[in-house]
Amino acid sequence: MHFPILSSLVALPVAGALLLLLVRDEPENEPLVRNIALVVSALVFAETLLLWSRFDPAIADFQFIERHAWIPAFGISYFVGVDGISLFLLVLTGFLTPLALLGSWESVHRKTRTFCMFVLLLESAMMGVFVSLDLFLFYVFWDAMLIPMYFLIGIWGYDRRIYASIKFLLYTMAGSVLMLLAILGLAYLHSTAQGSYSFDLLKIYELQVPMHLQFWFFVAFALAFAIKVPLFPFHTWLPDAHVEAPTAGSVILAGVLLKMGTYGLLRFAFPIFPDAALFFAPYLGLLAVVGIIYGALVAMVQPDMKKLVAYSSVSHMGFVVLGIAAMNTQGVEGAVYQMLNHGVSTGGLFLIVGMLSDRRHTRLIAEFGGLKKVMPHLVAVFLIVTLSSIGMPPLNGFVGEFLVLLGAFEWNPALAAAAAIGVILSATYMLWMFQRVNYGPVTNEKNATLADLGTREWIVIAPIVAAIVLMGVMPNLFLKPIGPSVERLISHMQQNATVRVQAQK
Amino acid sequence: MLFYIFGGVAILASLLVIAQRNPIHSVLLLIASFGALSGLYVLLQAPFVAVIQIIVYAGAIMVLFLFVVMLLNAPHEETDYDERVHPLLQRGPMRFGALLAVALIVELWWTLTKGRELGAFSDAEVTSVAAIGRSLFRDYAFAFEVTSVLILAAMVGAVILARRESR
Amino acid sequence: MGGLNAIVPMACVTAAGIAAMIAEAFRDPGERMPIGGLGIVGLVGAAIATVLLWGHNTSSFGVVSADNFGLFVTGVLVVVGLLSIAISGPTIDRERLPAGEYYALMMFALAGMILMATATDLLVMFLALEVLSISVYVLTGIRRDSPKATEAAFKYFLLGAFSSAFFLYGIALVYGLTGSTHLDRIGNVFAAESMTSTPMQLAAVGLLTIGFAFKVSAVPFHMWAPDAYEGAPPAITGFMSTGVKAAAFAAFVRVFLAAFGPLHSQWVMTLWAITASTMIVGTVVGVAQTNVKRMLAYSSIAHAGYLLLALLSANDVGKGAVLFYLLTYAITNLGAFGVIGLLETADRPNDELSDYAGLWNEHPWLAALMTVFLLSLGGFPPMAGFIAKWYVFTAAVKAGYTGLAILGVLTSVISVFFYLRIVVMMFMTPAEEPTRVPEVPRLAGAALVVCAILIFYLGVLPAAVLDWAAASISTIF
Amino acid sequence: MVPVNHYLILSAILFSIGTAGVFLRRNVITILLSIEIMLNAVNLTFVAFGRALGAVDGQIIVFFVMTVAAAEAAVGLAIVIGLFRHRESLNPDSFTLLKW
Amino acid sequence: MLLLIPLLPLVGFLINASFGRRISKPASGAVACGAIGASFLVALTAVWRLVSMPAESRAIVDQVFTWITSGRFTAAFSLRVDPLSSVMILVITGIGTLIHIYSTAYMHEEADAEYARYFSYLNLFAAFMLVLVLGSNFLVMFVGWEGVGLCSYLLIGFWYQKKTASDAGKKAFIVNRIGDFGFLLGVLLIFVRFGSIDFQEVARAAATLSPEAAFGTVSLMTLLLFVGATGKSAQIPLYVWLPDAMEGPTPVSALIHAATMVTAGVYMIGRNAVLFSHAPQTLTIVAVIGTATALMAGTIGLVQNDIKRVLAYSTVSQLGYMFLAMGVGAFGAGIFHLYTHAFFKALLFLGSGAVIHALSGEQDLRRMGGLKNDLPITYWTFVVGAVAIAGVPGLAGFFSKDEILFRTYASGHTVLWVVGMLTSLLTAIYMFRVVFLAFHGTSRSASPHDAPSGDAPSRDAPAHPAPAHDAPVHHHLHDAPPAMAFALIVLAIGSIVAGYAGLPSILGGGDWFARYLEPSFGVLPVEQVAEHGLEGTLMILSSGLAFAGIGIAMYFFLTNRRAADQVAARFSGVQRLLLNKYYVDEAYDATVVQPIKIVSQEVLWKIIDVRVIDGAVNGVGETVGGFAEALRRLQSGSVRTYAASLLFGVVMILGYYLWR
Repeated sequence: MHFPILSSLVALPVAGALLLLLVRDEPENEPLVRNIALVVSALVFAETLLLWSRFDPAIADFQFIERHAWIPAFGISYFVGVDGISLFLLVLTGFLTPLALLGSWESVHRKTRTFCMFVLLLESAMMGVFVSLDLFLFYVFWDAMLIPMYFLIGIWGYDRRIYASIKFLLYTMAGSVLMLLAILGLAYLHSTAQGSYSFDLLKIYELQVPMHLQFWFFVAFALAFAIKVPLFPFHTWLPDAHVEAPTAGSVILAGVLLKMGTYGLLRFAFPIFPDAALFFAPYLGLLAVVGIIYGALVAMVQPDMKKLVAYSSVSHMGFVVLGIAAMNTQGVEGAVYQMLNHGVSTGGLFLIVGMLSDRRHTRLIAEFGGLKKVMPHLVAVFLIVTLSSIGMPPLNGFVGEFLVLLGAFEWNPALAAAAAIGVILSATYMLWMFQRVNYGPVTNEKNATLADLGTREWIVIAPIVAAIVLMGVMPNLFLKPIGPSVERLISHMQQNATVRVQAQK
Repeated sequence: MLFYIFGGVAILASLLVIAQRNPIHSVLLLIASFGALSGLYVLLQAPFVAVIQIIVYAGAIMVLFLFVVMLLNAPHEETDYDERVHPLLQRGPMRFGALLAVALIVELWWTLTKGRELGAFSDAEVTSVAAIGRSLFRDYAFAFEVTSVLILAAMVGAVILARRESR
Repeated sequence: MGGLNAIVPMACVTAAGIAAMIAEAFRDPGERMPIGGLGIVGLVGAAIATVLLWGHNTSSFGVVSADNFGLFVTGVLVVVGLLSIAISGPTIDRERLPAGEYYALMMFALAGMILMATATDLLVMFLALEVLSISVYVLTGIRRDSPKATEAAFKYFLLGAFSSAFFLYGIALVYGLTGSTHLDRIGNVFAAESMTSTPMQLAAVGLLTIGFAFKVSAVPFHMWAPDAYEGAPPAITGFMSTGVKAAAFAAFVRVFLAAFGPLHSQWVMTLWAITASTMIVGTVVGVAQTNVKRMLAYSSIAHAGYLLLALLSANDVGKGAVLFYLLTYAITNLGAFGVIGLLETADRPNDELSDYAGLWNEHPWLAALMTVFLLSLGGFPPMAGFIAKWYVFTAAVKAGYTGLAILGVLTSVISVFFYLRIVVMMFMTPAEEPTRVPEVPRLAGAALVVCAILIFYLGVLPAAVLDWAAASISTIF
Repeated sequence: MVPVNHYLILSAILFSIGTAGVFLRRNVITILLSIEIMLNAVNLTFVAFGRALGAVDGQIIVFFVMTVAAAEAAVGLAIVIGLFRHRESLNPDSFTLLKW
Repeated sequence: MLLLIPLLPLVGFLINASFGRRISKPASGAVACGAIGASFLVALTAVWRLVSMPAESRAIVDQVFTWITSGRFTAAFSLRVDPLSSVMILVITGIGTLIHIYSTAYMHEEADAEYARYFSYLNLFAAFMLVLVLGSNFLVMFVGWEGVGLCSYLLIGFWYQKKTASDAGKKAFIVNRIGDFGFLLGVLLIFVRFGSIDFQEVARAAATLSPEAAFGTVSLMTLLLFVGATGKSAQIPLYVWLPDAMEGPTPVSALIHAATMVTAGVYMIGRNAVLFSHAPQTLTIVAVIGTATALMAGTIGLVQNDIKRVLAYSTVSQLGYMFLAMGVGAFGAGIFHLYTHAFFKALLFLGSGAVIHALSGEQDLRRMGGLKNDLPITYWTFVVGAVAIAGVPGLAGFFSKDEILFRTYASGHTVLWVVGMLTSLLTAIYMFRVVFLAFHGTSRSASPHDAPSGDAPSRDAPAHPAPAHDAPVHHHLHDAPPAMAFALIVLAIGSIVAGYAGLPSILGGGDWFARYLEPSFGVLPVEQVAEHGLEGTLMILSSGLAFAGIGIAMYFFLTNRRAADQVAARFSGVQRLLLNKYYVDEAYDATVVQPIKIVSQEVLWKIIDVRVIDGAVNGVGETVGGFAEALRRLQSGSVRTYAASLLFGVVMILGYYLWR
């Protein structure tokens, strides 16, 4: 019995949160609290790296599996494992959480202990979502994750935080409850077919779901995930949540939470309901493309930096969904890779916007201008992150986008071509924003005296830049482990779909 | 024949009970309808029930009512009640409520007539008080005990609620 | 007749009630006497008896059967009793209520509940119903100097009596049809002639449905609930919203799934409609409430809807779900009302939504506990409420009530909205004037913490209790 | 000999009259009386059925019902007294502190 | 080994980027020049190895590492030198080095940090440009392709505090992106069609096909690639960014917007000669667009008053020539012109830079004049450049341009040939207009404000503190400092001799250049034109045109300016049209940019997003709330209504039972 690394990934943050309970919540304890939280999250990150190093990229199947009976009466078990698709999402989570904590070092001073606790709990829930291979377990984490996020937005957010937080929670929950019913339906199907309930993903994979049920269940799943992604037109909670959330919230929200939607599509919705998936894939792809262009266009005219980045997320996540809908090697690998890219670069963008709003307490583009003269370093970093976000080779964004487009083109050239327009538009809105914020003369004298990046901020942003470059130059480092699992997924789809997957490997 | 007389009296009295504005009259009329009922019980060969109907009901419970009415020197029901309290309290909706009652009568009537036919009485022998007592303390002993708890609770409750403010 | 074993739990509780009365009689004014302790003793006795009786399936007088189903509910009721006593302390001291009568009535009510849960005879069931109802009417109005309380008691009483008349009429018809009030015989007779269901049968079923539906505050028989819950002292509200529900549902299940089982196809449609409207009205109207107790009243209506859904499913899962749901709901709701009770002060109830503003700063622990309870009511993992709801919906899906299941999950989303309104108040809204929160008595605080722990336990490791519930339903059906 | 149904229908009518009284009258006491009417109607049903079945159970049940009625009456009247104390009125519509 | 060529400038970039603000100007300048110089030497050795190989197998491949692998798709980061790319890397590193050296003096007024930043960008550009030409597959090329776009964005917007500058940079980048959109799709299509993105494999696969008679897949992919080329190489319709790009420092204009980057499109077509030659339709389109661009830009160049803009339009026009060459299948000729053009256009830009430098930022021709005596070196080198571009026999421009025109005629595109001839006449005219206006006549800068309106005001870089307007600016006139002079002279020599590399056989040469390139263009041979007679006549004709153009320019702009003004007055409409560059920018703005902005702002965001979609979401909530309020009212508080509702329930249930 090897060391239960996945469980520890889930448990460690909770332990950290409980540890924080022991610290009295007083201002003088703030540094202590922060450091504890930071150390814990850093440990988690280290553990994810360890996981990566121990992960065998040649194996397509799940690794580090742990399985314990939980509610045996209903075939529910604590069943976790990781494969190439989820591996890097874990690493990403571990990577972003400490940065998010550090990023809100200056901005959060009320109830710091509770803040750190919620961040840690959130991390644990996210880890749980990515490792669980039991539908019930997955749903538990999926829903549990809402609560800390809700509090993060609602307590430490900006003016309209209450509206935004409730909207976030209700909207996502409304989507996911239907998924819960679909899950129950699957378990019931299993009980009728095999004689016993089971929420075990691997068993559910083998289940032959009748056509008409497949369609309904797929819709339920897809709705939950589409809201999370968010896929056009279910995206309107995102701008509100992003704008109102504190920096840490935005970073984690954009960096990890959105990935849960696409991850869910990839792990659950598509392989469990292959036929329905293939039937709906074109529509998903269409929505994705609409989202890509629409999000970009709307982002272009946003006066608020965070809102702009939020809509850009709608656009970027569109690429991910498109790649998944293509359901061929390049598309899916690109999608998975694009998840990571978006996590890193958008997380970076939110961190930078956070730094700016820490200094100026506003995020309105019009308030800024000419920052390059005042804080060259920050602007340089800003530029790199921007370029990564607009998919400039050889930075990370390009690799993902290209693979997605490649896969999509093999699948449906028209959609791919339309999606490629997003490449133009992303450059337009990002550079326009970049220019308005950083170029030109310093018009607002409030900006004339801003400090450049401090040490802490360097520590926050340097890893992001490093990751951007690394992922751009050596994508194979990541694609190699991803590959086999993706191949397995696609072959699974091909075998179980009565309709043939049109895209070959 | 007697049945229709008693029945008519009972119905009439009950109708008058709920037609009265003065509670005292209502109480007295109710006692009258109870009398009619006990008559019916006699017709049904249930003398024991008939008796306690008079003693317990008319004698005890109704007196309690009378007592309370006197205690509160029961005001006539105020006719100038506020119609603006709530739309649902104005006459129209209340008439609708009355319609409901009528509907209930119709439904029950339908139910009981369309029910399987138990027209004729089984001519079992007259049930004696002794039989009742036996059955009551053998088969229904536990229920009987439960009523004791019931009375106890009611007593305590009545005392708490009705006693004068100790403060 | 099987001896008296089956009634031991009820007897313990009754004895405790009587003891409380006597103690009160001997209490000279001003002396503080741990009368609640007597109740606890009695309940512990009942608990022990329950454990000992577990699995023996004994019955007494042929009308009380201590089968596992009844015993499980008895267990739930014991928990309800203990928690209620624990959270009653503050109210009694603050309102200077007559502790003896208070506890005595609570014990009598519990006795009635236990009896109702274990009775197998309609007449006894009716008597038990009256015992618990009358005690609860009085408890509702026990704050005589409060007009609201008296009004609440009045409404509750009036409608209660009204509905019990219907209930009784139903019993009469059943008696007329079957010549008996005993469930087994009723069941046999109906089973014999289930093919030809006469209108009278249906009317009987309908009238009994009404009686139960009123007690579990199902739409359209729910209107008393918000008023009664708002007027009663919080501890009592918690007590009746959980205890009465538990007892009533136990009887409901017994009568409808055992005796009226043969008529299932007849009553299913009405229950379907009642369930749907209950879930909808409970949640939707709850959204508009500004008084926390009232809000929770509507939430309890909604929960009655979920319980009805489980009952309606009428499969093994559903029956287990009823029991498990009753347990979790009891713990959670009592916890919530416990917090509400702690927030009351002598001069004002502090039960308006706005009174909760900034509670987090005044009293972080209370706020945290309240959040746990509310989220559990809302059905968030990893708390008991989620498992309970999941169990119910599993049953519904299995029974094929997909429409109701969808309705259920959507309404539970809506309900989350008003639970969160309280959370928003506590955590995200600064208090305009600091609400000075009275000190938390040790017992009550401990009880709340225990509730929270239980909630998490049932939410994370429900397997044991689930199996227990599943096992206990197998004994009667 | 009058058939049972007649008794049953009579009781049904009485029962309905009671129900009507509950929400038609605007005097609390009268409302309580209406409930008594309902209970009595049920009693009549019980006795009639008992007679029809030739068993004593019906009468015994009536006995219990009377007990219940007494208990209810006691508590109900106590509550009424309490009400009257608070507001010098017996009009149910004047007790609407709790609503909505 | 090949990796060193782009790597060295990259290292230079990293050094200057990270330590730039701490080291002195000479240091950072030295680092930058050293980096590019070293890479030039490496390139020389590489090319030496190449030419020492047998002609048919001339290629050095350097497989660095596998970049992306995904299923059957794999993209190696591998570099490849063959005759074609060897020419390019020599041009890039060689001319690049010169311009670096030139810049050390030109940018001297900048602050240390800015100075370092400038050179870091310049190095980065060189690195990306080298990757572009060395890349052995489309993806690596695309890396360079995008990278140079980025650098040009950064360098155009180098003086970021000037709105016009940063605007121009943004415009350049976005317009390029539009091109890249086509390029990317082309690459995707190629992969889907041929299953590979390696130039060699694609060429091999394409070679097996027969040229498409109708417009087919190959035509489509080549056309998409060409869209990319139009963006990068400023052809119709995407040429608009290049003139604005003149906001950047002049050496940048010389390096990026004259010598190297803008020719990437031409290079790309040459790189895929096989593919294109299988798509005759596309080739025709290329040729037509090239010619049209050449003519249009030439006409605009005639009237521009900003010296750099004239050069910019001339660049566009010359690029048009190159595409014409590509379009008629004369790939060798096109690349040849690319190579010669690099010399004289860089020379011209640097010369104009020297002038601007001397006039401390003045760029308006109408404020120059009579600089001949003050700036001899600049003057003479500039004249050399002008003569070369005008196509006077014996200089670089003559050979390459002549080759192109001849091939055009030979390939039967007579119309295109006529237009080409006309354009070469225009070229001579506008170039010498510049020469005469700037260097001859009398200084007109003393009275700056009588300048005829209609043209953009003079652009003075903030780096030059003294505004150009305060007259007289001629007091501190000084000729190009040594570093600049060196670059000018070397380039001038280059402009004279470079052409002889491709001396046509008719003049006793042997088309060495074209023959050397042949293997890179794969299958189709440079067809030998039999009768030298035709070629000769055309030569004489075109050189005649060149002299004619110079003459016209001399008449109008040297001997009697009145005539010029009269003509301008006569055709004032035409002149305004040309001055405003056919209003293309305005048209784009009105038809594309503004609509998108307005629609996004007013419709998509304010209406669809906020009202419709979000409105629906909130509407659900409000609906529930409304129902809540309504139902709540039923709870009247009166026990009688409660009883009624209870009874209602009873009646309903019983009624249901009886009814069914």
